Amino acid sequence: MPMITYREALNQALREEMARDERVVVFGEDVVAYGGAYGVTSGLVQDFGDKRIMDTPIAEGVIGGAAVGAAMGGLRPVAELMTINFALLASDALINHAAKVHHMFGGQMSVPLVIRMVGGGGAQLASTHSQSLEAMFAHVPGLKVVTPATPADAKGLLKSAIRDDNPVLCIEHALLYRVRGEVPEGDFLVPLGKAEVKREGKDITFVAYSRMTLVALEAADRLSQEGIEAEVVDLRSLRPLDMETVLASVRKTNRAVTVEEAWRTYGIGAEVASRIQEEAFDYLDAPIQRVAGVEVPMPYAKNLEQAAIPDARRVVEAVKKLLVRTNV
Amino acid sequence: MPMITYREALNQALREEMARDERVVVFGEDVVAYGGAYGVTSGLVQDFGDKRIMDTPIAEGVIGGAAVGAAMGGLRPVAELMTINFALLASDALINHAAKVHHMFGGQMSVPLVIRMVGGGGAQLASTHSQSLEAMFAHVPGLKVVTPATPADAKGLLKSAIRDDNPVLCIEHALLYRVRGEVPEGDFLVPLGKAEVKREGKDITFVAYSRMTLVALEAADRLSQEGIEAEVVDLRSLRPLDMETVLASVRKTNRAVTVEEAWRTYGIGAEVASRIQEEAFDYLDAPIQRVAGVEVPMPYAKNLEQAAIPDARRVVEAVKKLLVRTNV
Amino acid sequence: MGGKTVTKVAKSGLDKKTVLNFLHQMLLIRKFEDKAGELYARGKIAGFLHLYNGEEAVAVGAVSALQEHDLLITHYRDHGHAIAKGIDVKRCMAELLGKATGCVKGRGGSMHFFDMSLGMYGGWAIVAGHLPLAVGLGLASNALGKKQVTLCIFGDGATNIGYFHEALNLAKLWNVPVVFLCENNLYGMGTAVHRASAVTEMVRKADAYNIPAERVDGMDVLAVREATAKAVEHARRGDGPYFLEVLTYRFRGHSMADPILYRDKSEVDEWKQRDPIVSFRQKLEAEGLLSPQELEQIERETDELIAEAVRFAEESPDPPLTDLYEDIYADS
Amino acid sequence: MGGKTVTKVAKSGLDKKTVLNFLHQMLLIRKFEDKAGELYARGKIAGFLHLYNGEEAVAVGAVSALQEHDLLITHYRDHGHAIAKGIDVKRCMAELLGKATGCVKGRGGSMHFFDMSLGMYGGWAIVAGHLPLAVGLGLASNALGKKQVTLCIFGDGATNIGYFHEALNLAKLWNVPVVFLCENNLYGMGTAVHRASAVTEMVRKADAYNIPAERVDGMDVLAVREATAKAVEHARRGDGPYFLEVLTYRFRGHSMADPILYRDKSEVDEWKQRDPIVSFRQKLEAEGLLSPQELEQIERETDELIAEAVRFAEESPDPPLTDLYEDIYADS
Ligand SMILES: Cc1ncc(C[n+]2csc(CCOP(=O)(O)OP(=O)(O)O)c2C)c(N)n1
Ligand SMILES: Cc1ncc(C[n+]2csc(CCOP(=O)(O)OP(=O)(O)O)c2C)c(N)n1
Ligand SMILES: [Mg+2]
Ligand SMILES: [Mg+2]
Repeated sequence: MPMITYREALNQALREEMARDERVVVFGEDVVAYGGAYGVTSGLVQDFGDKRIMDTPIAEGVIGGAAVGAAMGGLRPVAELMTINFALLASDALINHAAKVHHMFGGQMSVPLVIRMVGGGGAQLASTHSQSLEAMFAHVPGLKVVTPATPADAKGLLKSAIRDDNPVLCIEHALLYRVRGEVPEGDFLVPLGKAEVKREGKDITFVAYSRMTLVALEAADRLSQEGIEAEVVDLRSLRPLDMETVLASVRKTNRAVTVEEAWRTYGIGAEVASRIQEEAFDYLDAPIQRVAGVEVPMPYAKNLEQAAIPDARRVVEAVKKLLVRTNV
Repeated sequence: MPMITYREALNQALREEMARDERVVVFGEDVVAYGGAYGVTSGLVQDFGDKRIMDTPIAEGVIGGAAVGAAMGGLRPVAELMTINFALLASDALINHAAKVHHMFGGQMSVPLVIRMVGGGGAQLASTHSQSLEAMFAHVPGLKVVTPATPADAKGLLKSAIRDDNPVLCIEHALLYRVRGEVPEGDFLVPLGKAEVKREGKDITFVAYSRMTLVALEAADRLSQEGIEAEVVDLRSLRPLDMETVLASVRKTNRAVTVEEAWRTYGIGAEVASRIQEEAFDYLDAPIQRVAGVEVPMPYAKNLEQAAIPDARRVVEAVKKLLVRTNV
Repeated sequence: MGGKTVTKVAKSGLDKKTVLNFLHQMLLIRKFEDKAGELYARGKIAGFLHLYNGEEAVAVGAVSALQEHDLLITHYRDHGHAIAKGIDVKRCMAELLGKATGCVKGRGGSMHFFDMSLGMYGGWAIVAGHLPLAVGLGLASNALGKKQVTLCIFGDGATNIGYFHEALNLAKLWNVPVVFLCENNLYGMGTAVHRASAVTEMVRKADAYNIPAERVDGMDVLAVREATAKAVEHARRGDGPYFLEVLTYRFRGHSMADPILYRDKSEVDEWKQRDPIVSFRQKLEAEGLLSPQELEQIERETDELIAEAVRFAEESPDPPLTDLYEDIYADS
Repeated sequence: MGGKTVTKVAKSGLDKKTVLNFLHQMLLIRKFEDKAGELYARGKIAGFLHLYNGEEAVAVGAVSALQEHDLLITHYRDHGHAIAKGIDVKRCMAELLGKATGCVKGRGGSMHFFDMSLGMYGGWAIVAGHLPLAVGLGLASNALGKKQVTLCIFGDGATNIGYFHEALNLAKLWNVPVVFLCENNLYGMGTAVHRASAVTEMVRKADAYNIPAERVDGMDVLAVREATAKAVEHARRGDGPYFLEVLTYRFRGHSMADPILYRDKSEVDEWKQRDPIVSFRQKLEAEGLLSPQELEQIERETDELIAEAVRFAEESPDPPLTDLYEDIYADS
């Protein structure tokens, strides 16, 4: 299988879906000549022309709303909002419009659209450009939210998102664009709403998504050297949320740690932990721990930023704390 | 103590704080002659004049941003956004601006501002006008969020919010405006970030906020007739979140049910349940249950809407399910 | 906008059937609104109810200029638009009563009338939130070569929110076939235009986007029809968006909850003198196009349609509770 | 905007000290930017770095028209504005290096320079997000009787987002003392103005809010100063907001990450012919206001300031990790 970057995988997904279905169009700020702020749409204009990929002004509200309208009109738009931080400016379009159409109008119409954006921190972009706001959108019925962690998932999830008849937010991670991985060629799809066990283990379950999946894997490797085998579940989709895979793992390991870059309070891990204790209470040997971002507007300085974002060391510490309690 | 409505209590709070501090100004859509969509600001212009209370165009983005700027300029603005559904249009102003100023600028400046809005459903306003989006804002460090359930708390929390040096969102509930209760006259303050035990009990803890506090109280009354005594904790503030009061209760009752009008997934109850199991794991006799809104864009039809919003019956059912399990 | 409506029917080039149908539709809308207000007062309708009385000439005149496959997208004050676009008053009334037979199965209520098959693309309740959607619809029309014009209706209040600005700018850049029609009824809720808008002539706002614009007397159905036809033609030709400011007035409150403390009764009375239905009827009579018998027939037909609508709505079932779990997502 | 700068120093009414200080400031900014770019390339500065080369006359000319207690609020391309408003280059450079001695303690970086005591109310990184804040600052000035003018600077790209529209409209309605200054440098990131904006003369946009407006040559520090002074006076008098479109050009990429594929080198070279620093220096020389010795002194002083700033920044400590838990909330 070819080794390509996460960025290339996304580009490939767009390219393949645009070739497959004429109704797929791409628009956003500087997506044409610039290729998008992170280069994901680079080269598309050469192959598909400027009727299929279009620049917009800096105006996230109308980008979001136009995606809804375009979908209502029969297209399958893929809009880029640059970053999730700016997606707040499109939150009304997504939450009050995209998420409502299908149900509110009696099931008559659906809005097949994808909104792509980068989330997360780690590039020293400071507090308004480093947020992980996915929980806000994943809270909303009517939306789907995916958060690929690997190049293969990036391709497979984005392709599935484009083919899905619902509004799907594809939240990419700034620090993953250069990560390489094996990516199947051609029509490779990853279903929306299916978590994946990225590493098997018997002693403890890590539940992570996006870049934190890699951090959890790194922590698992370290623990393995001490004889502790962690299972790593990558949620991949935050909505729909695949608790079956998570629960199956926890029923086996009897312990869980959630790992997320977002702020802890009212974050993703809270839902996962609640569901685990609701549905696997008797399997739990210890409380579920959450490793999450420090609750601070992300500072610019490197030392501060690195201390604010979870790393493998913090995951290992959480495990140790938990194992002391239950003497594995 | 005088019995007044929740609406009057809020009006009183505004009036008292405007009289106490000249820097307090009020603005929003139709707050002057109309008195606000829900009548909360009614009569203020007569007493304070049109330099202290001002109408704005329908433009939530600039309302939110102007509040931040006014606070930076030395005022203590209280802006009304009409409803939390429209607050999405101000979410960038609140999350990317208000919440960041103090930390990001090195602690040099604070932004004492209050954003008032109504949340919740139950008035048949359909899906874009009935949401409970508080979790989105409560997720954000730098913001404070209060959700009064009673007239007294409405007055006391709003007054404290106005005196607080941070951005505070005051989320009121449409169905509470006419509810009456005893409200202390004069300088009555309820501290931000303090939950309150609204009813004592030994068998189970209900954790609720806003109108669901009343629903939990009703459920507690019903259960009491069957000899089950529920303790009702009203969070009052969602951020800061007072887990001490919740945990003290759960350590006593060993069981908890969270009650919220918001959608379940990634909602308020998830955080509360996670924290309980993290910090009182060994006290729990049964998994924490969550009673929450059905995950649907709120329908207009009365029968559907009523079935979508938690009521006392559903709370009682959750308790029964839980008690069966643990044989109280 | 002068005091009296001046457009002559004879000069409009429209045939008698068409103009009598205008009267029929305007009356039907008026009666629908009056009945809805009555049912609201009797507790049969809940939520927000924003009536269209006084503005009927706008919906009827503008929608008449569309072709059947053209699209209409509008704000929450949508009854008149939906009826003009062809949604049966039965299904409209059933929607208001929250019934399973409503045009959106009782899920949307007053603010969300919708019928995909008729090109009535909603009733949207976030002020100006649908303007960006109109741009997207226009994009789709261009991309798919449909030559489908979108008529996008909103109020004066909607012109002050960011969406308006972003949508008009992008509409012009993308050259989409969208007619933006601003119903300037002088108030947004209780706020008079001059208190919400630094520029009180809506038409001037279009200049900031190089979009051609026109101001029209919204109490004159023929004037609205004519201006919209011109705008629609412009859009269909591929010349891009067009902006219409239609001067009108709502005779009733913003919603049923509105105590109307912000405007004088005399102002309301003055505008009622220019009632678009009365004046059009008089004009038809003056030009010999409407006999007493014809008028009576239109009155009777519209009365019957409304009575039937109420009956239908009242007899219809509530939506099933399973609706809470269906259609949250479309199956792919 | 003609080809050559025409404003004569002699006619400006400014004394020699003032105009020499303009040159000093512009040079200081240019050297700061060049050094920052160099340190970025060497990995000492991270994140986004948006340099101001070519636009120096705007910051220096405009800020010079403010009184000390007036406020400045600006976008993320803020180094020039911050330096002009008086933040010491040492604290600016330390901020870029993420040090505890930075103007915001290393928490904000390049896009968030701020000093409350100097009236430099930030660097804001959400495009146009600070325009509403300026309206709020203006409201506070009016309400507290401060006669404090807020100068609000933003780019051409910022004029297409809803915030722009909402802020200008409200600014006019509330009659706030705000000068909106649009740095039209012909691009927003890689998008040329005509591809993002249906109207390419920014100045025309102000018409839609009845705000007086003027277009200024942004390569001419005196022209900027003069126009801003007039605008500030207008605002301070109580006549409300004013809009300035300042035509300028950024010599470097949007940020350090920009490969600049969207414009021709010849275009850049043409604009570099009009370098605001070179042209102002030549003008001073031509009018006999700048001797070779004086120029050399200014060059030396600014070189030293930058060298000192780098030294200071490099020697400063990192912020303490406790910063992650402090100042999240203000104590009430
Ligand atoms: C974004 C948003 N803000 C506020 C409201 C509440 N609201 C509903 S209608 C309305 C007034 C709209 O006025 P206008 O656009 O002139 O339409 P009209 O009611 O006059 O037909 C307001 C403020 C809303 N629905 N959406
Ligand atoms: C709301 C928002 N959308 C997108 C961005 C990303 N972005 C940062 S700067 C910029 C271009 C701004 O151009 P302009 O306003 O002309 O300022 P200039 O860079 O030319 O000085 C963009 C798109 C952002 N910061 N905020
Ligand atoms: Mg109106
Ligand atoms: Mg620019």
